Amino acid sequence: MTTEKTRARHETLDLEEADLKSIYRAMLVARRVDERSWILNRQGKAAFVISCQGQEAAQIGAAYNLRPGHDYLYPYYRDSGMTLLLGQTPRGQFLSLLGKKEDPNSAGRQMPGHFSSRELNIVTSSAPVGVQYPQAAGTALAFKMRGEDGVVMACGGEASTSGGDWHEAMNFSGIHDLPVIFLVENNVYAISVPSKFQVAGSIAKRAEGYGFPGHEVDGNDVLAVYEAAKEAVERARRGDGPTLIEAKTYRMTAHSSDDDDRRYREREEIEAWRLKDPIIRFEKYLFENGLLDEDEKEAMDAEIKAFVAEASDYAENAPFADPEEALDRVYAEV
Amino acid sequence: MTTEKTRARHETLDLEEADLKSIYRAMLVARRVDERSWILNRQGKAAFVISCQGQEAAQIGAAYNLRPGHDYLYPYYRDSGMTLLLGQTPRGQFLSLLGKKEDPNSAGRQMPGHFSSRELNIVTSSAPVGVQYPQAAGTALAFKMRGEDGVVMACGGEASTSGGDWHEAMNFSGIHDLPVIFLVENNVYAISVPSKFQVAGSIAKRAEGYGFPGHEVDGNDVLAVYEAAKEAVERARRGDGPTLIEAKTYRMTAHSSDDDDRRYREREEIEAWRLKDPIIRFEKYLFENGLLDEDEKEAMDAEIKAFVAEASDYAENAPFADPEEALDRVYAEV
Amino acid sequence: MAEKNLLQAIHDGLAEEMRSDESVMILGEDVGRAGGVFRVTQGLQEEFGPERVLDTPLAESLIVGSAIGLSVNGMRPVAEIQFADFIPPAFDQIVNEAAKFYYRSNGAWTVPITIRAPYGVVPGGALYHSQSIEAWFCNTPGLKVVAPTFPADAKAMLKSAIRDPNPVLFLEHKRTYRLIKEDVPEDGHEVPLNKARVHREGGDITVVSYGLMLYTALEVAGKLSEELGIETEVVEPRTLYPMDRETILNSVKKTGKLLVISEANITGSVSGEIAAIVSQEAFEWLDAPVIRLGAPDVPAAAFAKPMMDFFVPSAEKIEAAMLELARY
Amino acid sequence: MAEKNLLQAIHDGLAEEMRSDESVMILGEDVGRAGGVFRVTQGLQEEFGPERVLDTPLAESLIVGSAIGLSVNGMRPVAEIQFADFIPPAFDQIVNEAAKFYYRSNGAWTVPITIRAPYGVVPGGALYHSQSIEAWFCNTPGLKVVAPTFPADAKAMLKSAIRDPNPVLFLEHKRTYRLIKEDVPEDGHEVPLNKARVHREGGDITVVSYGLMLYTALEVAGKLSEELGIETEVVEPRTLYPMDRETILNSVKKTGKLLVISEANITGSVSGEIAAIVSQEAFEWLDAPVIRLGAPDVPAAAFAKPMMDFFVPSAEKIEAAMLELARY
Ligand SMILES: Cc1ncc(C[n+]2csc(CCOP(=O)(O)OP(=O)(O)O)c2C)c(N)n1
Ligand SMILES: Cc1ncc(C[n+]2csc(CCOP(=O)(O)OP(=O)(O)O)c2C)c(N)n1
Ligand SMILES: [Mg+2]
Ligand SMILES: [Mg+2]
Repeated sequence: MTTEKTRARHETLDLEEADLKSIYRAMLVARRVDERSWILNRQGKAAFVISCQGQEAAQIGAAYNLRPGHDYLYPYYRDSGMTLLLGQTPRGQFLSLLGKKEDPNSAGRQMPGHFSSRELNIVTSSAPVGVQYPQAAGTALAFKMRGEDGVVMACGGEASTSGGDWHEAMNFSGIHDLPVIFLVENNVYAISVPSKFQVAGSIAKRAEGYGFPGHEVDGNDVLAVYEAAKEAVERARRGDGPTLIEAKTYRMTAHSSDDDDRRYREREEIEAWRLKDPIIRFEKYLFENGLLDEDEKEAMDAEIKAFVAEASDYAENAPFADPEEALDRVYAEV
Repeated sequence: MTTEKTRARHETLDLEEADLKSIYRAMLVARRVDERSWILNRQGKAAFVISCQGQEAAQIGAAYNLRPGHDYLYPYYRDSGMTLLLGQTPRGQFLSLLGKKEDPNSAGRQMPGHFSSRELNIVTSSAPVGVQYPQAAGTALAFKMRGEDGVVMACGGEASTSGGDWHEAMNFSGIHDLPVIFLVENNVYAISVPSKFQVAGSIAKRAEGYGFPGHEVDGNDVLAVYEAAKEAVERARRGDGPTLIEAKTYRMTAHSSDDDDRRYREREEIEAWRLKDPIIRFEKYLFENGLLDEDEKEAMDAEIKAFVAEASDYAENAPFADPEEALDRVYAEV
Repeated sequence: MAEKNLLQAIHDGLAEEMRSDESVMILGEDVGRAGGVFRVTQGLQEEFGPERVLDTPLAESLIVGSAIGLSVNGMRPVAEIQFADFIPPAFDQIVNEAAKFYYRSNGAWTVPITIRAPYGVVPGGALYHSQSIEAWFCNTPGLKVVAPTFPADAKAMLKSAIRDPNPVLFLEHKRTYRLIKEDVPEDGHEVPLNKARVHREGGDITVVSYGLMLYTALEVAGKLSEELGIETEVVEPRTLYPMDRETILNSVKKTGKLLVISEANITGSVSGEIAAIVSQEAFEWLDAPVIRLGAPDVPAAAFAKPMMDFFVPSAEKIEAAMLELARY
Repeated sequence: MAEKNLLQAIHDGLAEEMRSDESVMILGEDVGRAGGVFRVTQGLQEEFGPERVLDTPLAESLIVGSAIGLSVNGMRPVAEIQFADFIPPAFDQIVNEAAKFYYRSNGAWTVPITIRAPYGVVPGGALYHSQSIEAWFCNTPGLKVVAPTFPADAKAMLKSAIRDPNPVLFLEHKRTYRLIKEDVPEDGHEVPLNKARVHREGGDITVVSYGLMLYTALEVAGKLSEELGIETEVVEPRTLYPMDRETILNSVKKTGKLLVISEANITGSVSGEIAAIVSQEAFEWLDAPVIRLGAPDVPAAAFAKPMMDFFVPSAEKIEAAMLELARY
């Protein structure tokens, strides 16, 4: 399908119709899984939810450039959109949400949102904010040492740049031109703390001080993020070094199900951002370019909702690990 | 004394002849104390020397803007030039070098170069590189909270910017426009590691990413450093926030008396830098502007050497603390 | 005197100190408008303003480092670490810096800071919101580590901590924040940072414990007394470092038997130190092995409730150990 | 078989592992051209190139963090921390990250890294080049902490550490680097990371020690045997966490008396754990209090020699303690 006008944005990015649908679908899956998680929380079944809502464009736009199982991903706790795109399943997500034995991330040991997949090169993540960055730099260095073309993507919120680890990794990656992409999903808040008390100056601009490019992109525009990440991934694969991407977005939910955001932000602000919902925005783009219509969308959504519900049911019925399994796998065997 | 030409540099900086002499004298004192320390080391009397040689201009040029006992200084281990300028004495320095009981920094507990003076607001320093920066930011915040016009200067080598503490402090200082000056004395080496493996991009340029000014100055030009620091101190006192100064200089000695730098740097490189010795350079400026002549210089140097020798002798003859004093002052009394 | 839970008592302690001393301030993540993730600092920013109750960036080394810097320039900062599990980035500033300023400057520089950190297992907290981290800090001369359990003690010891010229790490077991209420004096009441507390006298066995485990121990002690007439002396160190050895030793010299219980991973825990002190200093009085109970040596409590419950020493296990000791 | 000191033995262990396994690499400050501040890595950059022997920026969290990242992508990094005193910035990456990868991923991710760190008092080292930091790490399941003393053990255990799929903290007492030489096997020789070593058999008392103190203990043990016929069994844990309790317990069950000596600040040291294990597991065999000897509870050794010497447990103090125990 082509339009008569000047080339559409996705065309200049070499994205086919199938790509666009995959991207859209991935965003929708992430959203529906997330929404379902909140329902389970309200039903008293899920003790803790941490959300990707509002950040789907930043996540999918960036991760769509990765080769699952070849490149490495260091996600942070909101990156379910990414990990689902790369091959984790809604079922796995719900198993993790409910802490069941089959939880692919940790067998019920970790909180939800602490992703891990050895097969997909999604490195086990944890709660301490920022620790992933030096690790990601190391992983990138291994690729470089072996002359391989793998790249590493390391993600975090804007507050993950406040700790020393981020800086140490930026510096090291700059020194050795490592194939790593730092993706900062700046969603304005760190729990209650607004970014003006979190970040001096500009995150994106800091890259220059380390001798590599930094881009600030509209994080709610999936194509803009895709474009920036594409350039960054290609640059890294070529061996030209790291890139920092600051995707400006917004946290549409409270920090987590434990948080009450009425203490620190106005409802109007949230409402204003709801209008910029990245999924609605991309939908609009697809509609406008004749790549999706209302029927198709409904059908896709219905299908997604159905299998999300199924995945959730599966997880609800799945067993917990035996209590004594808490003792296992402390040390790998020599 | 005036020159007929366009105004001399020091005049545009509002420096009087007396200032220039004080600055020159301070540089020379620092150098002579340092040289004497190496002699004591070679004589087997001083176990450990860590040197300021080559960095006198950076140190004196910057610290000449401080008000001793009012402003706070967080020096690093090479900053004997600064601490001497602010009021520590050569005698104190040698007492510290030899670990004697009268050592004003620590009564023989710490290595030489770990300065401390409660009266002079020189905050006790230690060996772990970089820890001073968040502390300095906190001290600056206290001034700001009380609406006082004190400023804080925090110093380190270029490698002190590689650890997370530097970054955390830069960010925090930028957020709150704190009255702090970060002085990085970039002397090309961190022990054996050259700055190209230590620093990606540019230290000075990084300030922009935190939203405040960063200046790269010729660290061997005492007037250039003075000028940058003057601006920074005034800015801080006005309440306009932090400044980063990167003084490009060179470590003229080995890292310390424990180090053999022939393992990792060429003699030619050192020789080339010897020609740029900051003291000789400033001497030349003073000569050229008719502010100092050979006789005066000789006299000053002789006088300095004499009291440095005296200070050193005093320290040699001073007693150690009793062994059991190692047990004292672990906790302050409630 | 009003009834307060631990959380309220700590809140009140902070508020009172801030009212009576202008140099007292709070800094940490989300301590401001949000009032802390546990609501300990709720309302304080409204009362004292955004500088004295300061939301910091997410940077624990900065939080403690800047607290040190504030303290050497006239302030008495109370730094909050959101969860004790996140204290490691501040480790250097605590053990190498704050704890050593006084000694290394031969007494010239004091560092009157308090570092509050909620620790311990809580449902849903999992590996990184559950750790008992006290052992990391109980080998550091120059630092005081306190871990009060009951609301009134906590408030009084917080005041002592804030007024103390030394750096104090103030640990709060988060699962006990709302567990009980007790009378908490309004003002003035201070508890020194060098005195253990005997909760219950008894001549048969001594139990030393703190935090959530102390509650369980007291419960079981009551039960054993009632049902079997076994009288347990329950001692709470309150300050973990430097510890009041005297009170513990005196108790063991009386009972001849010691059980130490904490929620930390057992090997390398503070319980080991207590056992070591007793087996060196009270050996002649011991009638039985010194027994320790703690969490198993696995990284931390799991998210899934069954595994989490398995991790925490249960009342049953504690009762069994007390019985074993009593009957030894 | 050649005679080597500790420093050479560690150097050789590194070189051999790098030769036999391409994925083994070294990273740290000044490990390259300078060959390390103690010269442990001398010549290795020449042999293996600047990537496999990598000079890092001065950033310990980065050193360990990037080692973790290297290890999950096929490498076996040996990270050097220049002095153990500077390990705190890496504390988070070690205890919260490296040690927990395997458990938290339910066995999916291993972290085969070795972290070398020279510790212990050395003349002129003062507060920040002297600390015995082992206790910080001996409460962390998932991590192994080893501290071999003799050259042959060190080489063999370094090889085991590098080949181990778990993160291993490898501690080297810097004052023993050149203290003695002994025969060190060329290749192949491995010492497992879970076995203590009995240096000297004896039926009168047991001494457990490691590092510099072990040398002193062995010396005094020899002297007491010769002069007074007192026979000391000297046990070196070699691995401090998780520790080989069996060997220690067996010895104490034989002698009935235990002295634990280390150079760490005594309160909260690993010695406490050893004493606790013994007083729980071997109580019935004990004929005397378990005695600990260590440095006093002051921040660290001072720069001035007299104060430094006072800090380190002396041969006289050790002899006195051994005699006290033997005569108990
Ligand atoms: C080292 C550390 N300190 C504190 C916390 C508690 N905490 C969890 S998330 C969070 C805010 C993170 O904000 P940001 O990085 O912007 O990510 P967002 O949640 O906004 O996506 C904080 C303070 C933590 N997990 N780790
Ligand atoms: C945290 C920490 N890591 C390592 C060291 C060991 N060390 C002491 S000085 C130094 C190099 C510092 O270089 P730089 O900051 O450039 O200062 P310079 O000595 O060149 O003036 C190193 C690695 C230390 N003191 N602290
Ligand atoms: Mg955020
Ligand atoms: Mg340098």
